[in-house]
Amino acid sequence: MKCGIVVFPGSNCDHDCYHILKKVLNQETHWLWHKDNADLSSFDLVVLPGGFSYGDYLRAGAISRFSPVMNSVISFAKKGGKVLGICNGFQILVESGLLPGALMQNHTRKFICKNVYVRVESTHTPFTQECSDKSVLQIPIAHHQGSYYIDPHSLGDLEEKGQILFRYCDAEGNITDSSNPNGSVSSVAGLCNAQKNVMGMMPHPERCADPLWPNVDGQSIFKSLITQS
Amino acid sequence: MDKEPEITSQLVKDHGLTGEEYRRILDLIGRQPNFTELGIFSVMWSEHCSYKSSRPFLKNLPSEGPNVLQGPGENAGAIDIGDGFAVVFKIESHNHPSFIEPHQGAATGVGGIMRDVFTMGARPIALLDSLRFGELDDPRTRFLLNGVVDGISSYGNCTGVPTVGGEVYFDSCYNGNILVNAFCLGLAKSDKIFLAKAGGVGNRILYVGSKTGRDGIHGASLLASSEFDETTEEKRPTVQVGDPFTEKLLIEACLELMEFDWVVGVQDMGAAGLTSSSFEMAHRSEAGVRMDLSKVPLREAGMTPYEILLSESQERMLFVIQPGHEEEAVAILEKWGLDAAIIGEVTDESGVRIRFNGKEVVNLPTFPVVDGALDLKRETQRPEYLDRIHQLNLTELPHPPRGDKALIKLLGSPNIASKEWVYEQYDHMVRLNTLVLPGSDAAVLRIKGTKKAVAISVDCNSRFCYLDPYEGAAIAVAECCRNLAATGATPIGLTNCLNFGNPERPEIMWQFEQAVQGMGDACLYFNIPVVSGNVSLYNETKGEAIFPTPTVAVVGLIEDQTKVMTQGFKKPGHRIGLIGFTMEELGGSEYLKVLFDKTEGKPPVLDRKHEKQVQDFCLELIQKGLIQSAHDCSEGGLAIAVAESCFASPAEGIGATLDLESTLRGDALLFGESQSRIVISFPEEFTDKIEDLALSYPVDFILLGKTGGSHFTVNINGREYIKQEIESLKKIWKTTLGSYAGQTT
Amino acid sequence: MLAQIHVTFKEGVLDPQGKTVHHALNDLGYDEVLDVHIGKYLEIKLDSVSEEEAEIRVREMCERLLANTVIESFRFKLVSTE
Amino acid sequence: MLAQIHVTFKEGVLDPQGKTVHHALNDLGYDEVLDVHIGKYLEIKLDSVSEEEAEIRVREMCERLLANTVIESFRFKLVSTE
Ligand SMILES: Nc1ncnc2c1ncn2[C@@H]1O[C@H](COP(=O)(O)OP(=O)(O)O)[C@@H](O)[C@H]1O
Ligand SMILES: [Mg+2]
Repeated sequence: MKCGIVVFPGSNCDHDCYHILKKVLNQETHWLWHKDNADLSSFDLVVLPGGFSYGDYLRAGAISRFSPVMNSVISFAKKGGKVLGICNGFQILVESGLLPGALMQNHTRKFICKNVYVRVESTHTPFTQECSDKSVLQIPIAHHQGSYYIDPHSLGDLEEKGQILFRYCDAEGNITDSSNPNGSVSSVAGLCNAQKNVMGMMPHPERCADPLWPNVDGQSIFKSLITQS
Repeated sequence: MDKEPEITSQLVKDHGLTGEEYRRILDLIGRQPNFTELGIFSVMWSEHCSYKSSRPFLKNLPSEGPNVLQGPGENAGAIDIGDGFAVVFKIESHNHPSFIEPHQGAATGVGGIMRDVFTMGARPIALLDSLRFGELDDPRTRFLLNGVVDGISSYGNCTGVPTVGGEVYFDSCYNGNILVNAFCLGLAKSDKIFLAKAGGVGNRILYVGSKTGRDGIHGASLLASSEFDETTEEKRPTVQVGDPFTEKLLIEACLELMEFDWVVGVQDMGAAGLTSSSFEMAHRSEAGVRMDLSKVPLREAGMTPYEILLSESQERMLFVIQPGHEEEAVAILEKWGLDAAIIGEVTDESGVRIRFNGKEVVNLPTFPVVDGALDLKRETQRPEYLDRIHQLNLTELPHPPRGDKALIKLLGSPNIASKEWVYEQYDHMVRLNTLVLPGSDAAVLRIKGTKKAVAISVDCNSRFCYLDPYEGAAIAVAECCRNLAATGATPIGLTNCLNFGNPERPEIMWQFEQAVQGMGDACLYFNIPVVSGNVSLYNETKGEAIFPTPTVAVVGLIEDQTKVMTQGFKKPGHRIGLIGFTMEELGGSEYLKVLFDKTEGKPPVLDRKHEKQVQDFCLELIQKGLIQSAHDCSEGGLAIAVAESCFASPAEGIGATLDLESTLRGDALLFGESQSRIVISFPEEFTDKIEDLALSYPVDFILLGKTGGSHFTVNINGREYIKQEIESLKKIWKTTLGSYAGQTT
Repeated sequence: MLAQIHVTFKEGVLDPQGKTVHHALNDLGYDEVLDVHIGKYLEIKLDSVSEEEAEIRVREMCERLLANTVIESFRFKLVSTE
Repeated sequence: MLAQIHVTFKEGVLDPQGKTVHHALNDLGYDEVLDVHIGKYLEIKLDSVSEEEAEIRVREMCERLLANTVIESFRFKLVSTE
């Protein structure tokens, strides 16, 4: 699989994604600089990594979505190319309109970094096909603006079309208020577009994919993508 | 431009210079300084920049070792860890700014210490913070706690450097003077450490980073060099606002620049900004420097040379590069969206000459400015309070038959309660190195590309230091190393931040002298070089000084990153044992404070030889794979250590039953803070091996009991002393800090 | 010319910050506080442009960058700085 | 009664957010943008209180909680909601 990782000014999980894709999973991996209007047609996957692009100033993702590289990413996505946005990458995807809704400040008003559980809500996507349905993954979150918002009507739409991929849950897979760390609507932790080739999620699968740690739950997402190409 | 003020004795005084110091300036430069030059002397001769009170004492700290690449004197210390890598680290205070504006004060503290590290060519990979606040019911404490943690969180997280550990204490002695000490560790190639050098004639001086504004003029230097009083409010505009996004770009751009061999030297602009960076670089290289301030990127119109030179605007660096590479350098900086300008060059004169708008505004030799301040021979005198507080009569202390209440109270004391509320606000995982997350004795980070890992712990029990600064400082070193040993690491280097009161008071200088001596002696004994450090004096409000707080951070090395130990019990049915020896020591303990509101007695005895054996023994057990958990006993003693191991188990809480035989008072046995003790757990079948090994050292080792069940039970000499449900204990321990911080009033 | 821009949450979008500040004010004894909303206030200094043009340009800036119209609405005023 | 409060950085204090948005607007082609400052805008709904009292109370709220007077200044206006 040929992967590209976009580097925005202020990206800081770019190296972590690179490490997992290249060093742990042995995939061909390239950097994509935000100022370049690159030709992405030869890529199988483009990753928008986590971090604080443009310092998260104004709103997380608001400025980065105008980077020249985003034009390439948008046309790549329109042609069916697979795009994975993690944390800040997810924020950029919603700001650019590739994914619906918005990400707001956590209802705790604090940055939260900890391990959480998410339940796999759909396995019929290239990002989750290696996961088992309704399985529970333990994945860390680290964000300040991760509270997913969408109006009730559009939420119904997402559910209907199977676009919600992950929901925050407890260790047993129950969706409860106390297992929702940031106040996201309907506990949504990750979703994809209607075409199922663009996915955004707040938890960091790259932080639980290196076998040096006991938890490698994040690998199932990357492996779903690898299996496919 | 306005006419510069005339130099009067009042103006000299307003610049914090004594008459004697001013006369010395006249002597050294042979003429009257102009206004701008007076400003330069004022910041460079301030306590903060010149170390004039502390330097004579610091000479006694051991700083050498076979692996030391850079000791004190540069921006940070550096130690070779093999495989071609070096760790670069330092701790620094930002106490005064954080008291005035906690969010920005703490944030810029983090920014400053990171710059000290990447200035040396090292990529910052870990931050830790040592925080001290006043008592909980002081009205400002909650506000300061929230602000400081928020500031560290916003700055550290945004720059993508994980904050992996630290400490938080509360005591009324910090009501008027909180402490915010920030530590940063970076990783560099051991043969590519950059120093603050100007190098040869003709080299260009390159200004990098944010534009210069009027913020923080006389900020760090003056703020940190005088006591707080009613006029502190007026000093407010000196607080700077940090821009972590620019800092992140600065890290990437600087590290990219430093790949080139035409980069000669680098110096960050910290306290005293452009002044200290230019004078110090010139002085270290015995070179001259010429600069033109008209070339400095400015944020505000109408700034004077005085303001430009003394500004403490954040996120700025000075590079020295070989001529001919100006365009290359500027192109790299522009790629990262940073301001850059060539503002001067290195000359063969022996001074710094600065022009502004075509006129020379400064012409000073470097020695008087950088090294001219006379070391002050401050008087020292043993404080009288010591005799009074040393008298702790344990027989007068009530001695309850059960320990449940004390245990619950201690777990709910914010000094002991979980610091999760704090470290959950920090990204402690970014960069994929954090093998041991916050919440254990020391943070552990793997070194990518090697089999190694480094462990870091920051510590100081200032109550002990108040009772006996010599012993207290030695204990800080010992405890830090013990924290490392509990994770499987061997200490390789130390950095310290010496937080004390007003040095003009002989009692404070005595505390200082004793603490430095205690720290130095301990470092000598444990063979740990002190490679960097920082002094923060005048932590005093209206004559009330803080407890002496010589914070130490020790860095350790783990050869095999798969052999890392954590403090949580792993399984029910494991044996629990105690390495070390418990004495009847309640002096200065959290127990005494929380239950009887006393800070009295003598600190526990530190037997260095025994300490070393305990640590070596623990390390060997980890190496040999004989144990499953290790946790050192610190605040709250044995009971708290075991309880914490219960809480930290992967199963969200495993119980424990201890069966103790002892002639000590129950409270001293369980809550006393005897040094050199580590609680371990292990599979039953290793018991004999461990006992045999203990005998061979020899080191004290006893079996305490077993893990398992849903309760924490302690029997002393066959009688039940404590029995409590783990779940409810854990809840108190986990929620105390957050619910305090979350209240509004 | 100065554009004074207010960006606030749309009706129906939860404003967590406003809610927290509301609670905090009540806790501090300001019982008269019935509701709090928190938004952004931006001041943009513009080079000599006509008011008509500024009107168009600032609206565009808001729509494209300054507000996220999924959750926020904006209003602005142009003030002459002469 | 409605209190409309503006909280902005004091003169001379660095406004990193404003600076970054300024650059972004220029990059998007809004060359006429000379400067950007970003602050907070708060609307506080108050229970029936006299204007004089509200004036005192709101000032106090700003000083105690809403503005960080070390680096920020504030101004407010009271608007009748009847
Ligand atoms: N300010 C802080 N920032 C990050 N982590 C912290 C902070 N304070 C405490 N911790 C973490 O909480 C744990 C317990 O701290 P502490 O009780 O001081 O440990 P010890 O007594 O072993 O030195 C440690 O892992 C420490 O790193
Ligand atoms: Mg410990």
